[in-house]
Amino acid sequence: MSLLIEAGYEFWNPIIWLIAFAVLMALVFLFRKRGQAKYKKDTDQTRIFLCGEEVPEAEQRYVRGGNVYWGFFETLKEYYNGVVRPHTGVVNDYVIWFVAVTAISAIVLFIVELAR
Amino acid sequence: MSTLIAHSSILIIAVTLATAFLTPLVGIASKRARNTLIVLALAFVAFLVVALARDVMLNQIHVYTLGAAAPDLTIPGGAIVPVRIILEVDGLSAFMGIVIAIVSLVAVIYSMSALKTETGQNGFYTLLLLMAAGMFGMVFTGDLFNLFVFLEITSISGAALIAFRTKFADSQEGGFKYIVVSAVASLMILFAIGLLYSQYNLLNIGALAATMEYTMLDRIALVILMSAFVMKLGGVPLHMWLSDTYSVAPASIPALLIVASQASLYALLRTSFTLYGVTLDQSVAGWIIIIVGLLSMFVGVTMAILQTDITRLIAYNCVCESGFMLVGLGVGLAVLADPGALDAFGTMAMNGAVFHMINHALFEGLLFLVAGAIFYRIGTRDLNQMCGLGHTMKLTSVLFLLGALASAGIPPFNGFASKILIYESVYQFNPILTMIGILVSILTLAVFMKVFFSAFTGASLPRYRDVREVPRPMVAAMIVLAAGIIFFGLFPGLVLDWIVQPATDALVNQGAYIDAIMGAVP
Amino acid sequence: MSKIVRTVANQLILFVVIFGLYVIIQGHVTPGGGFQGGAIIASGAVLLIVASGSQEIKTWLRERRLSVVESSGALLFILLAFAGIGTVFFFNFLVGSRLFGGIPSVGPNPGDVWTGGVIPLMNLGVGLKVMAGLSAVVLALALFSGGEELEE
Amino acid sequence: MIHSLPGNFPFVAAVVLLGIGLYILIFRRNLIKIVMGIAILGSSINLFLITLGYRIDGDAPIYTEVPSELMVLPVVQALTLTNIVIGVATSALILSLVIRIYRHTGTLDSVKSRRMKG
Repeated sequence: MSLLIEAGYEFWNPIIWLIAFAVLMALVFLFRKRGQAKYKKDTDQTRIFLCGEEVPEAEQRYVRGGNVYWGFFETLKEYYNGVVRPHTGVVNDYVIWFVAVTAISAIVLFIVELAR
Repeated sequence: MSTLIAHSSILIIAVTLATAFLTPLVGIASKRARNTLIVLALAFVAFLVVALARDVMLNQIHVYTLGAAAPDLTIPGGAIVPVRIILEVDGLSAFMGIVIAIVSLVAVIYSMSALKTETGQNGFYTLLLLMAAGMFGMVFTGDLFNLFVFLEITSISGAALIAFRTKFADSQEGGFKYIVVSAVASLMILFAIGLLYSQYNLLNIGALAATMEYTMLDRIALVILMSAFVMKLGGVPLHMWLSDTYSVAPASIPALLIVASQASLYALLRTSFTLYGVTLDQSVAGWIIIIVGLLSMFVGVTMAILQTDITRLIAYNCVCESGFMLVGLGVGLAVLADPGALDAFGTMAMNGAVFHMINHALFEGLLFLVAGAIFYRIGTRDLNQMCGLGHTMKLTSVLFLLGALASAGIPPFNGFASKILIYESVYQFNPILTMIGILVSILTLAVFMKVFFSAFTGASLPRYRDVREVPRPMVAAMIVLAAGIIFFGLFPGLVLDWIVQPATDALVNQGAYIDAIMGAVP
Repeated sequence: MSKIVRTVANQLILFVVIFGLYVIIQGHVTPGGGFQGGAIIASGAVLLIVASGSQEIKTWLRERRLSVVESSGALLFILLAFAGIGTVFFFNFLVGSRLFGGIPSVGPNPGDVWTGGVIPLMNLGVGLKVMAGLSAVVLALALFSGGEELEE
Repeated sequence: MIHSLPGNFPFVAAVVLLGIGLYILIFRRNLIKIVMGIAILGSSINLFLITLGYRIDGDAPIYTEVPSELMVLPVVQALTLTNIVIGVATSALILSLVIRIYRHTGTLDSVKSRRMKG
């Protein structure tokens, strides 16, 4: 059976997965069908409800990409300070990193071989 | 047909080159004729690549000696070492050839309509074809010096393509950074080649591997070659040029640049597995590659999540995905000398990594094409200014989601198929690697949800009311890649058996590569 | 530049081109070859640009014409390589035939130009490409520094 | 191979040039100087390769003027020539990009002219 991948501990067969997915989708569809099917277009039923407040214009209503995951960056502020600093964007620094990595890997290679 | 296959490895390179030089001549006469010529030539090349790959995987390693009396006459009478320029195509080369053929064809079709209004298109297509020829040459050559030459062809034409839109300051800067980094890396590679030549008076990879003694100079050459190729493929901490260049290149070029990075990864593998192979201290070299891979995964994904420029974000994600490949291949290299471990998990880790190479080219290529489509319609790459594009660009948003899910390793797309192979095999080597890998995959999903949320969902803004779906050729190019993603995800076993397993076998089997060149001569 | 410089440059360019062609054609028997000869001819273009100024040169040394010459040179090279594909790509199919003077002996020999088969022709292709390419580069840099863009 | 110290001078010179090239690339922020650094790096490697090809009492493989049938195999010379050609192409491309960067940003400093970081 060439459709299947033997991956050490178990196998992965996308066809079985697809069948399971289809069954789940069928269940979801069943649940959805039990909901209210009819609504009136262009009435208050389709308007956005925001605790009775005035809904702002579309321009003001969206979350900008830069604000997504604000809390994540706030928590990991120290990590990000450390990791963004080397990304200077100056071409000289790229060459420094190249020389440094070459030197470090040479040293590691020679030290390990001497230690053996 | 058999004659065609016998000559196919050089025809692939030569047809691409000849088309590159025909392009300006035909382009002066008629644009339509030029476009037809390019597409036909690349389709012919793709056909040749598939035929060659089939032949290599069914029969044996394909050797082609330029200018000799017969294609397989690598060592002419009176000589004891291989002379002339020799192309050598084994499973891994053929695999890379398939990746390059698919992506360059898709990129050309996409560019035909994405760059319709730009000036200097003759030059653009010449450079694009030169870059494709350079990459084909890099993966097909059996000679270290030719590898250097083709690497330079790839990087010079790549830099010119990145800086193609001369009206933007940042694309000039990106091109400058790319060419400086490439020039330094390739000059150091030439230095290392000189070190090897000084000891063995050989340039052929197979012949060098047969006589390799692993002296002190060889070790220095190894370190220089490895770090230079890691620089070219964009592994942390040498990845910083990558986000600057991928993000500013025109529409379809990042997809090609990804493949150029993969060709550098191929060169790294050729060096460490074939050129040094059994003489190398595998566990140290393997661990160096694993550590670079881990850093790439982690730093790549955490930097990606911070970006607000959509192409820059995908570029950092590329760093992260190449980390997966490096980890898988590093594990394979680390256990190369241990047949038991190699059978138990080493081959599978390399299978996963090699499989991830083609998957990476497909889904990152698709993501870059989608980002190019967004730029084509709204003229900005800034996520802060995007909102609600899904209302008008429905197909594009679906395609983006497909690429994003594949990249995050969500079943049943192709990213999952290769990532599970890497996870399961690497777990037996060191469980911590797998844990980091899964964490990184989760973060990757978060990265793309950020893009999907801010670009495609949300209220439809008045200023983007008139945005339409991109022209048909662009959609067609994206759909080809998407179809590849779904096909590779649903039938991973087929792909593994047909093209991935031969590539891994070629990596492990150093003797076959040497024998194809040296023949019976010791 | 003064009239003297321009006149001398105009006379000198002929010798530069002849010397360049000599280096190209003799490339396979003496040191030299397509790139070197092409670079010599391109240095003639530098001479003209310095003598007459990039504005004047621009009127006849057009980027499009150079691009055509460049592509033709590269195509000549590749087509000659393709012509040998009956045996192997890049096979020197002309050498050894009677028209081309037979196969030269190994070791010291008179070094007749026509015994090279396709190699002098390939050198010519490379020479054309390098000449046009380097002239285009020099011209482009000269125009750039004057604050102009290239024509499309 | 040459083992005496004076015979090794070309190698020393090549390494010194390599060091100078890398020093310029690391510490000089002027873009034109970066181009020069790359050119010097290329020259050092050319020198290294040419020195590798030197054989004592070797004859240059010019068939018309060689005294005997023993000639030096000119592989490294060919490599050097190729590297020079590539170096010309690279320098031309970088210089044109530098001109464009200067036009867009009005500076040749690699720190001041950078637009992208992070």
